[in-house]
Amino acid sequence: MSFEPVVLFFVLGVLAGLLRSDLKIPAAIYEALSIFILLAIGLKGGVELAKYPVASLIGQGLIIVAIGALIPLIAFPILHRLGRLARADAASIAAHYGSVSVVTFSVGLTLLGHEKIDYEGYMIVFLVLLEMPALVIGVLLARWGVGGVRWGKMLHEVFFGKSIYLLVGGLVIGFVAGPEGIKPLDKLFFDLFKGVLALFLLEMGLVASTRIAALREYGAFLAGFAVVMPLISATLGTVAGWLLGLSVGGTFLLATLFASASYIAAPAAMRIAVPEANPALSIGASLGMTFPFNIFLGIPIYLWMARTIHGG
Amino acid sequence: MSFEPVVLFFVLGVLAGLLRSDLKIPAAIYEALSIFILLAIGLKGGVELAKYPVASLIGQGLIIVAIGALIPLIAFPILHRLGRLARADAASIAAHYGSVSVVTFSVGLTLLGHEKIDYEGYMIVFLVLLEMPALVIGVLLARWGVGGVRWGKMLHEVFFGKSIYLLVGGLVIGFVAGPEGIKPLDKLFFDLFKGVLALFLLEMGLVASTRIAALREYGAFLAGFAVVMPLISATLGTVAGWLLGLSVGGTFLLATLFASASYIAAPAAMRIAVPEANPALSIGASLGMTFPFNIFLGIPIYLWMARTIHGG
Amino acid sequence: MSFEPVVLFFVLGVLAGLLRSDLKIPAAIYEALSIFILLAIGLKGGVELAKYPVASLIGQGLIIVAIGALIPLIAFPILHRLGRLARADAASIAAHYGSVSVVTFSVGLTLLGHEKIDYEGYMIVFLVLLEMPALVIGVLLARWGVGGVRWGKMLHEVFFGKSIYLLVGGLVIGFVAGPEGIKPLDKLFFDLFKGVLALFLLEMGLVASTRIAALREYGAFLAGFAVVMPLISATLGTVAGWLLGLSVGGTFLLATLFASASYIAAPAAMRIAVPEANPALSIGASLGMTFPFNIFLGIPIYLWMARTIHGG
Amino acid sequence: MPDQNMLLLTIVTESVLEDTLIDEIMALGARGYTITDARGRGTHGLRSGRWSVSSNIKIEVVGDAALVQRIVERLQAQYERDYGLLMFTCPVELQN
Amino acid sequence: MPDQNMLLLTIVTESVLEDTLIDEIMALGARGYTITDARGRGTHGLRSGRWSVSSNIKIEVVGDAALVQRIVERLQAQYERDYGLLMFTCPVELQN
Amino acid sequence: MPDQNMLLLTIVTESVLEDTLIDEIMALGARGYTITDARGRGTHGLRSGRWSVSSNIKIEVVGDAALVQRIVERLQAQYERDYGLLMFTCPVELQN
Ligand SMILES: Nc1ncnc2c1ncn2[C@@H]1O[C@H](COP(=O)(O)O)[C@@H](O)[C@H]1O
Ligand SMILES: Nc1ncnc2c1ncn2[C@@H]1O[C@H](COP(=O)(O)O)[C@@H](O)[C@H]1O
Ligand SMILES: Nc1ncnc2c1ncn2[C@@H]1O[C@H](COP(=O)(O)O)[C@@H](O)[C@H]1O
Ligand code: NA
Ligand code: NA
Ligand code: NA
Repeated sequence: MSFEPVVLFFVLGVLAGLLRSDLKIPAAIYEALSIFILLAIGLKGGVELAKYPVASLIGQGLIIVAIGALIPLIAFPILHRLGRLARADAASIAAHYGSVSVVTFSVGLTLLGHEKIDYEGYMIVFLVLLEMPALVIGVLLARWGVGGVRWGKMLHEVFFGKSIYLLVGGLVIGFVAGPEGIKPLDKLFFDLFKGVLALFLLEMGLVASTRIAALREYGAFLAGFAVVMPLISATLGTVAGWLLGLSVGGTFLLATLFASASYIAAPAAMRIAVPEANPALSIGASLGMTFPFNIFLGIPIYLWMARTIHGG
Repeated sequence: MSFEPVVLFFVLGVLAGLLRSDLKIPAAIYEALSIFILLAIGLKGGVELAKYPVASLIGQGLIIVAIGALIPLIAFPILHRLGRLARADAASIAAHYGSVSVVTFSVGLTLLGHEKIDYEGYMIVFLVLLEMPALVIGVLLARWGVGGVRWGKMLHEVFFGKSIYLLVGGLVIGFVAGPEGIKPLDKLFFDLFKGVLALFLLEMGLVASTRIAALREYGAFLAGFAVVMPLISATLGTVAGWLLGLSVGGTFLLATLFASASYIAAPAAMRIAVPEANPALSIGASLGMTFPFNIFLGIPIYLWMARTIHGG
Repeated sequence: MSFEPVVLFFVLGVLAGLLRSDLKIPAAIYEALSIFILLAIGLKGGVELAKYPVASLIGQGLIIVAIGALIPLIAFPILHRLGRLARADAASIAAHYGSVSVVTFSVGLTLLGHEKIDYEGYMIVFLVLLEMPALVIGVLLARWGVGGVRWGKMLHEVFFGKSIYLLVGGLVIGFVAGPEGIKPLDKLFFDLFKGVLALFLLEMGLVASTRIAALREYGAFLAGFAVVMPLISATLGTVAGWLLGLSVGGTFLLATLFASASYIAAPAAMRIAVPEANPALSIGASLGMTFPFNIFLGIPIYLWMARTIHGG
Repeated sequence: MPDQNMLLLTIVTESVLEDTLIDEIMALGARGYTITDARGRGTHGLRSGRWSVSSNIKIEVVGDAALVQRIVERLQAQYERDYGLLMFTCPVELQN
Repeated sequence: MPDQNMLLLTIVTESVLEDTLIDEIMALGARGYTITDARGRGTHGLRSGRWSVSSNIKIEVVGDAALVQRIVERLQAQYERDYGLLMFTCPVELQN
Repeated sequence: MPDQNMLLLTIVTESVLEDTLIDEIMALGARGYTITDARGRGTHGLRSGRWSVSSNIKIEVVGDAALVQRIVERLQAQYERDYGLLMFTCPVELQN
């Protein structure tokens, strides 16, 4: 099975937390690392996008967003009906799983690099597209029949939240500047990307270690959901990618995107838009369980799925 | 007209501020980025200086400093007489415009790189030399006839303020170490320079967005000054560079230096030395207006001016 | 005598402190730089370790740790009997000098690079091994006959303190990933190492400048100790390295390790384990005196010693 | 020494509310506020301050009793149910 | 406005004690605490806040007199001798 | 519990004054001080804390009434006119 050394930094972080090491990454550094990762991914996407006729991607993009929108709609009844979670909590968790994780996606990218597998460069554009709709759907689910969506505030939070703002901003700059114009920035944003990702995973591990306990509190159902849901979403992504004619690498990335759960954009947006939802539940599940599951087991499984469906 | 993608990061920052995105660059990161830029520029200057016979630069340096000293002396009466600003405010603003902006200069440098235009490497030394005198002149203008200059405190602030201290320190280290000795540091200080500049411009945009409103408050006169003054100074620089026999690149850099207004060294020094001046005025003008004017319109204009005077 | 430009950044920091410049490196950046350096050194050591049959190093490692353990046992009576320092203070200082300084070691490494001298890559493993035992011995010395070692807390502090945790963690990741697996991280952790070291030395200088005064307060004895002790330890290291058949570079690095005094791991561990010791004494001596002595004079001397004993 | 009896209202809450609460407080008539970053623990569990989702801020407002009461009532009504929130007051003497 | 008379205990001490003191405070029955990073000067000299060895924290605990007394006594007995430590109290009115 | 009645003087002002004010406060006889980084808004407008030019600090000094009065008077005379400055006091009980 494929293995990427960068995930060891996550383990280092989790162990530091569990062993109560005094290792701490200052909040300012966490912010800086996440700004770097979001901008770098956006720029990379923009540069790739500049290579393709944008119009030709609109159709595929719409289909992928539509399929992606199914994920929160599948997750919500599972959580609300089956899991008996309160409407707000179920909706907020559904939004987290419908949205995507830039770091999980980045680990997927490094695996492709490691295994020397090609992929459609414009997949990063879909990352940006997929981040938002689930958040809006989550708010709608939370307010269904209850009323009182503060649309203005919510949409502002979704579109101008730092996460999506930096991804889109990077995308536009990368697109406008093109591969040549962006070149002098390569040394910072592209060459250092994987090292910064390693440091970010270290911090994610530290944070996740405090979330694992929280998750335990909420019982087996949520933990089970946090493992099963990504597998469902990845299957959806694999089939969708294959039907859309993506390559093995592209199919794998789409499955990884669908399977990943947000823990940067979604928590901030949900805290404002659905404040009565308990953030410990959604972050415990997405960061404490799904994220490690994805980077250690999920990603190799999704690569196997992509290869299998392409008959490899 | 020449266009440098790195300035798009400034736009991204300004928009984030105006659209009230929650994007924030932590203060610690701002400090780190500015320390990096000041040190890197200083080192680069020192390495360049090591290539020239220092003695031969002293004459040119003195002339340039003397001409540069005219800028606050031109700016002050415009602000005080014409603009009817209080003596202290006029003096403080004059000091900001007489001093220079490392970031504006850096954007000028990247444009030369982009356009593959050579320049005299020792220009960076002039950057360092030009940063200080205007601050002293500003204090003198503020205290003229009023008395009570706390010289000790003021000169200390000017020379040991972090901005000039790091520039000079970097210059000396670069000079002592020389191109060979500095080589292992290249990967950090020179290769990453432009990427770090992009991040700094993002932050500058965020800060500038909060200053634009302040500027509006103080009316059309100051806004007009913030556009006209750099053009006057750039003209002075272009003619001076040409008379001194600088190349097109060198002339352009001198014009850019003269045209740029300080917003790192000057605000700190003026706050201590001329505390009765309102910092909202000087920073609003220099960062909210002149800085964006320079990087978007001024710099291309100054390059055109340098080319024109050299008959290109 | 050999000279390494990177130490000039330490001078720049000390002068900034003494001249009361307002230059400050934010605490968050200090933390980030130290995390980077510890991880990078650990990773480098792990990659090197992967090249050697680990079993063959165990014997040598044990001998070196045993000799290294002599250092605090030599230092303690000097401080307690001769210097009439309180038991706790003497024990704490002995622990600092028995442990090692990653930054001093790094300056030694850059000198070898500069002089193009080879060394046994696994020396970094000894750095990790040597960091801990002296801390335990220090606590034992402090509590000898007094009783009341809170072993649990102390050992936890020693092993899971961020410093040793990151070194060991980096070592394991580097070892598991191997040279190939670590490659994409090279651009961050190895290429930028020296530049980051320069920035860290700048900060160390700033901190040290505040310690020099403290040291003066405690008189000539401690200052003398801070210069003589490293020379004793380095002699021990030089002889040990030569007897163990290390190369000139390896012998030099061992001498440098022995001569260096900790100021990251030891202060934190001693503050918890021997709280009645005055940290101003140990940090004043190790950072205010021994560290600059080592990087400016000690390191060239130790290189000369290593060359001499190898008959070069 | 001047003798202006005022109250200091201290609010500890989630960082995510910073912009919103500032708007509320200024709209209710405060002449200023001071904010510091914080971390802590309360009925909503640990807030480690390690990432923005889990950070607190401390907002301090000096004002008269009427202003403080308006702010307290507004925050109780609007944010207490859903957000980590602690508010307490203490009489202070303004010195300038 | 509710009228719950409580004490605010402010503790300024060395950052290295953060985890230890939090455990003590919670074990003694506090329902919460708030921490901010600080620097300063006192009888133990300058604490510049420039690196972790030389940083302070400010811990604030709102509680009744009995809890505050338990915490104060414990910290006096256990940490006052060896560590930089300042503790003071001030009556506050809880507002939620 | 000891019963040492003291005042806590809180000063909120511009970061640029940190070194200067520390010198003043110690020269006036304070035995210590505690500083935290802050941001805020007052009569001098928004201080966002985003860069050093626009940052505040909060200085806290525990001392007797005479010391506090000396500091207040000095700061009023020397800095109030030109700098953002807020000062207020509150009686506290020293606990160690
Ligand atoms: N008893 C207390 N003493 C001091 N700070 C508290 C206390 N209770 C809560 N806090 C602070 O207020 C925040 C929100 O409180 P809560 O709503 O109880 O979770 C916590 O994260 C703490 O920072
Ligand atoms: N008089 C004081 N006013 C305000 N803070 C103080 C005072 N004395 C001490 N401190 C703070 O408490 C810390 C520890 O005090 P000490 O144990 O006296 O060194 C210092 O580093 C200061 O941050
Ligand atoms: N009413 C207030 N309540 C709390 N903090 C204030 C208040 N007024 C001013 N401040 C703080 O004191 C600083 C300086 O105040 P000023 O001189 O009024 O601009 C502001 O930036 C705020 O941080
Ligand atoms: Na998803
Ligand atoms: Na200028
Ligand atoms: Na040693």
